[in-house]
Amino acid sequence: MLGLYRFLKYSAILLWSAFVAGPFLWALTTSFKTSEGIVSGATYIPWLQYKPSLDGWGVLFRRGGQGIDIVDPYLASLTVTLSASAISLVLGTLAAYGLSRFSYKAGPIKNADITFFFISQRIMPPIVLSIPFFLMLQAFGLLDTKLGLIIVYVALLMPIAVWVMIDFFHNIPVELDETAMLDGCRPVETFFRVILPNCKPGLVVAGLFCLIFGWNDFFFAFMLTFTKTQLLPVAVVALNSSVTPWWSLSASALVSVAPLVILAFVVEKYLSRGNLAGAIK
Amino acid sequence: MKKLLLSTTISTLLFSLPVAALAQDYSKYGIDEDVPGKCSFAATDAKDYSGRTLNIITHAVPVMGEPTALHASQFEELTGAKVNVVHVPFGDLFQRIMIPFQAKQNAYDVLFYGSLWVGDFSPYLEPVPAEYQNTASMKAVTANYKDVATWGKTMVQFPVDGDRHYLKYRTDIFDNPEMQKKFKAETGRDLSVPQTWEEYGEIATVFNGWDWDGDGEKNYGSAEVVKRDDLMFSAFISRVSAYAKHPDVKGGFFFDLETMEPLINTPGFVRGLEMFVKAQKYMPPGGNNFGLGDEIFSFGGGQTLFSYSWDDAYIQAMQKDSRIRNKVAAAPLPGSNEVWNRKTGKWDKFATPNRAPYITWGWTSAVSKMSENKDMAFDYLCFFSNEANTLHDLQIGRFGVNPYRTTHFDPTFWTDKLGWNTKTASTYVKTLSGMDDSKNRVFDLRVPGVGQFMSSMAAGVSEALAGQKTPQEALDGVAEEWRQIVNRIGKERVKKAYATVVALEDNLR
Amino acid sequence: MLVSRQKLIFLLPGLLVLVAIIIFPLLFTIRVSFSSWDVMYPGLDWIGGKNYSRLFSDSRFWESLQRLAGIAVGTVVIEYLLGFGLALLVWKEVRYKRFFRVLFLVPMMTTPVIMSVIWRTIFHESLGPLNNILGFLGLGQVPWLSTAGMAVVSVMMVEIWQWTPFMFLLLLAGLLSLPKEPFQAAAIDGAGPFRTFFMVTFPLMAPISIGTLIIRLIEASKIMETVYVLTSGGPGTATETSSYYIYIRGLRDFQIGYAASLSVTYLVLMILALTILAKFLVRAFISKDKA
Amino acid sequence: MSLIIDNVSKSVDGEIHLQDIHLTMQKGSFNTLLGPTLSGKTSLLRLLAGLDKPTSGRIMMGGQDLSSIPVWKRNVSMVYQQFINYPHLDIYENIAFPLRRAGLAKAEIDRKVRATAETLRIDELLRRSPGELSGGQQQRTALARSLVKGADLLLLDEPLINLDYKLREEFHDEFTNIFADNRDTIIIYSSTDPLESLLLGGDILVLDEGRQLQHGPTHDVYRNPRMEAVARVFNDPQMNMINGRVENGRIVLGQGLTLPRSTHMTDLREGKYRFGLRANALGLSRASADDVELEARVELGEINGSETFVHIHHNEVSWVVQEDGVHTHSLGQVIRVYFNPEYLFAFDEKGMLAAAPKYVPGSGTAEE
Repeated sequence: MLGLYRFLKYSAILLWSAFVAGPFLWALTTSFKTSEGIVSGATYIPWLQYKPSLDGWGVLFRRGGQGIDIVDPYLASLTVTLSASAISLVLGTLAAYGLSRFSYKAGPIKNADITFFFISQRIMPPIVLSIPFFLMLQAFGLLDTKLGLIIVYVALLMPIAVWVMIDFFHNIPVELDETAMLDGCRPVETFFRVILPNCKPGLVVAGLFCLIFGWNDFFFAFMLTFTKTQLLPVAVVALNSSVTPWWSLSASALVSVAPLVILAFVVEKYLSRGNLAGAIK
Repeated sequence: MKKLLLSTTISTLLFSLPVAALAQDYSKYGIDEDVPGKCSFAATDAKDYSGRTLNIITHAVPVMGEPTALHASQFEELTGAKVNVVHVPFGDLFQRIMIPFQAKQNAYDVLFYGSLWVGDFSPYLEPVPAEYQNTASMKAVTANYKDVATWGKTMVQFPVDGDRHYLKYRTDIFDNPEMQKKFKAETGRDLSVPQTWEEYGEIATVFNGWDWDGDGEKNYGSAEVVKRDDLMFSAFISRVSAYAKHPDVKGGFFFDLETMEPLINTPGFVRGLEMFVKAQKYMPPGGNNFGLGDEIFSFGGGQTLFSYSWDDAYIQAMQKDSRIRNKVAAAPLPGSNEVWNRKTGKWDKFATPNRAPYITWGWTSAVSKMSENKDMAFDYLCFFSNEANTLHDLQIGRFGVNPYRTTHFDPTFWTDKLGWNTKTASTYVKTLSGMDDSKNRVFDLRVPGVGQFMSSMAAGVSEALAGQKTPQEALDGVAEEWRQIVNRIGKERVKKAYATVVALEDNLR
Repeated sequence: MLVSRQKLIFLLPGLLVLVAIIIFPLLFTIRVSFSSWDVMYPGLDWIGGKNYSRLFSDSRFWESLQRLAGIAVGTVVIEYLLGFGLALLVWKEVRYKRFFRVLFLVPMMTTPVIMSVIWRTIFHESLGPLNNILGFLGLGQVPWLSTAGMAVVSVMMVEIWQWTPFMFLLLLAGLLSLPKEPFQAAAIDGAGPFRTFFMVTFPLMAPISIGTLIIRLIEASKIMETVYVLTSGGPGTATETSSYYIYIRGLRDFQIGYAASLSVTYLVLMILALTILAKFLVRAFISKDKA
Repeated sequence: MSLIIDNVSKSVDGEIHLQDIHLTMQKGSFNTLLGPTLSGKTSLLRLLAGLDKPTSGRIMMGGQDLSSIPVWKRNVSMVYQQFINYPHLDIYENIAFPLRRAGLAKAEIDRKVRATAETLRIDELLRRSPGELSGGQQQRTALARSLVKGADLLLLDEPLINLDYKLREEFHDEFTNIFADNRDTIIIYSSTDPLESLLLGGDILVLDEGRQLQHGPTHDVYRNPRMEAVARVFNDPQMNMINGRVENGRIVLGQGLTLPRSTHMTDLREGKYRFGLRANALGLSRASADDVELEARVELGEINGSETFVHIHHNEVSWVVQEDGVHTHSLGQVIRVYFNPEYLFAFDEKGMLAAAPKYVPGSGTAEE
């Protein structure tokens, strides 16, 4: 009975692992193919089933006709995503702390409404905002700049930071804040001296979410830039031609997902720690 | 006096020596030899644009995107300019160009796009200066593609490509006595290149769903572009033009130019759509969601007997390492023995099948009116399309650059340079040049809002293909939407623009 | 607390920045929805409610909403069940637990628009690996993207692949934070694994379940890239969801005014629907909690 | 410096948490705040700390109205039921935290931290982090932090409730030492446990449903509960209450248990009363000749620490008997119970104390 249970359990885990990893493995093998390796039907093992080639990978690091050179877009993506995530994290964490600890009131608007306002920003599909954002950035001369994208991404990512951090702060007993204040800290000092140093797990998760949604945004990066600033997804989608070069597309997909996947393994201990405020309770 | 003489000597040394030295060196750019002309490598090399930047929007890599970037980096090296290129998937190319236009944002100097959008873009395009129109290479562009580049009487687009739909088929099957025998046995007819869409269907059905090339994989009848995106409408027009474009009926194919009533739900179109729906039976698995790329890989990879669309699948089939190299040939699109005559309201019978070549939209280029680098922009386009570059680009299938100058219709170019066999090369050249001679041509609906018309049509056709509606219902719906679009945009505006298209179709020029 | 001025230091920077960034696009969209801005006439004329009256008889829009509701709720429910199941699998002692936990998260880290292109090659009916493997197993060929029903399934499958990790992560975090006492009590009562799950685990997970479901529903309702890359809304209109339809009207057809009216209507409906859904979820989970 | 709570009320969303609290506490006093859960103890402490604002009334300290002074400027410390420490700081830094905020010199801080840590017997743990300590040690740290700064007002909100019985007893012993030399601080210690307040001594404020029932020296209040409600709160197990009357010079309890009038009841007028008898005044064996004997059936026996509470039923009235040591009784068993009428309380029909015994039996803590 127990053996059967274990068998089923590990089967399920392996099955899902295969589902998760499948596309990456397929992309990996496809990235070494040429068009002949594609048109002859699905093949998996290099040398045995098809003649491997490095063409797909070469395309990514060459400029001019033969390649799309993803080095610049890579750096641009890093700059924009990291800056926007950092700003969102700072502003979002402060706002979340305020919303979780104090009550605000402006006419009929209360904490719950303000929280909803933050979260509701996520309801809007990018398509709704793309043209207004275009005109707004144009008015400030920020089209096709990293700064323009950072501004837009802050609006996109701050709700995520607020959402994660509110949840996190709700799990920190308010008595900790009160003790700090009784010990002589003003609210701002309380936050920086006592609360913030204990927020690492929450900040890691919120930061990771910001990075994920920032790094992976395609639509705004696409709509609000022309030629000078290109982010990674836009550079990769440049390969989505009417005749898709499966090989270089696969290579670029692998290259573009790599940083976050590595990051996930690095911050693993925070991700599965459970109650993010576990250290305090 | 002495000083002047000295500087002249120096400048002579500076300019003449390098040019002479580099003249032999341009082969490093992959071309066979520089072809002298206004925008030859040598002439471009002599220009100095250092310190200036050129911004280009083009299609995704590789189709058109790759040559754009290739010649951009060459242009950088030769002139010292900085060239930025952005690649955009086809579906978003229109809006990415249109939004900055409408917002009066000077985003791009040079644009590569589908020629059918000229109706929308024309107010924002810089006419091609006369000096570029008078070059030898421009004069060699065939009449069709000069027409395509022209809006009203002005040339606003810079021809860089020739595009048309035509039929591709497998000679190894058609010339195979066993296959001919088998076909005769099944249908009682001789196996020959289809002259009508009915024949096309009959042949495709016989050669569908079994392994006729002996590679262990099943083969199928026809690979077509059916996925509901921005390319499928072209396949649909190719399939209906023979039924709906009557050689003797003038005054509009998509609309009645007099009244601007849509003709899209008339029997000719409905018949074509019915045939399209039936065609799904002889497509490969997933064939009714094939995009252009899938069609190219399918026919080009040897999976199907037939295909029709742009040149790409043909070129794919002719790749050096292709299994079906030199086993393909080209032919004009099939025709029809019956053509709807909207004047009489009857089907007219034709002993010789009626053919109506569809001069499909293709890649074109232009310079934005807002550009502050128009001189450099036109120089780039002129350099892009200089004969040395074009001859180079024609040889690389994935570039999507196809013959558009009279000089390209020489079979020996294809046999000698690319090693094509005679039949493959001669049918190709003959089919292409033949379309230029036709007097019963169909052009794209080059009017403002063409995107709306085509997207509405594609949605309707797609509903019929998916079985959500009958062909008649689907096209009735499209017609109704077209009426609304015409009203929204303004009947007179659409009519005025459509008149220029009808003038081409009715050979009034 | 005597913090009335100090407390503003926390909220205001974020709130003001967000309002500053978002207020113009929002008001602008509302204004554009009363204009006829399209490919011919860029600009803000006033045509009253014409766009809105057109919208009411636009069956393609209403159908896209229904379709969206089906696809979004369907994927989110499946993601929830799978995510919960996976979280339970690696919650307790499992070999290489930490490796699997991160592996299960990986799809979430990837760029949807890029992975959808990879998925399109996987779904390719004659050149892709999926049908190849099915054929090898003798299970026949599936028309992944070319029939209406399967196209919906394919789109959902990619969404599930991408976003189940999100559910998994939040639910696993929830499981790991559960107090131990109720489980000990259940063990003392001799409750089996199923009873323990339904009487203890599930009720304790109710709050986090509600939060996770709502956040995912918000994100899932924006489903766009998958459709954009995989099917372009087809075959027919089988996978045309609301945001994709707005995209077609706005950016493909370039009817900016009309698309804005669609957007405004969509936003109002979404906020209403999510509010009601949130209430419903709270009630559903709490009543189960009591039972 | 005295603390004056002047007619303070607190309500939240229309719900009354505290009503008309009015009292004065002196510097150097030790006060327990006794009341059942939700009686308003925590609410009162939070008002005194400045964490909440009263709805009406004033709180004065040394003649100064506190309402305009923010928490962080008051010299108040508080220990919670939960073990609240700064998780990112080690024990030393936890204790030093308020001192550093106050800007004390390094050497001074070090001296005070070590001294306080020694008092609380956590001087060996100074470099550990709170997460590594047991519950008791964590609460010691919290106590140390609140003691070290020498606050004017030290508030302890049921600090031992989350510790087990054994640890609680240990703390009780130590508290006597820790608070013994308190001269400058007003200490307020809230508790639900009557026994604990008796152990800690000092003054007591009995709260019930947000009302202040009685304020005074703990043992006075224990001996003379002003009203039935105080008696109910200040006894664990609850005081046994029996309806009765004084009739013909005799006391009649319940259905007809008639007793002679004991000395402290001689002044009672005839009429209806509620009589109270502490559980520890009931015994299972005769203690003196004056004891009244009655037969009762055992309903429940509960063992509470070193005592046994026997719930018995006699004449449709339930009683609780407190017995030293651990005993077992089978349910339904009929036993004999004894009590001395001298220990009876009498409350009039309004619930006010009419007569209290002269002596307090049992518990041993209440010295005469």
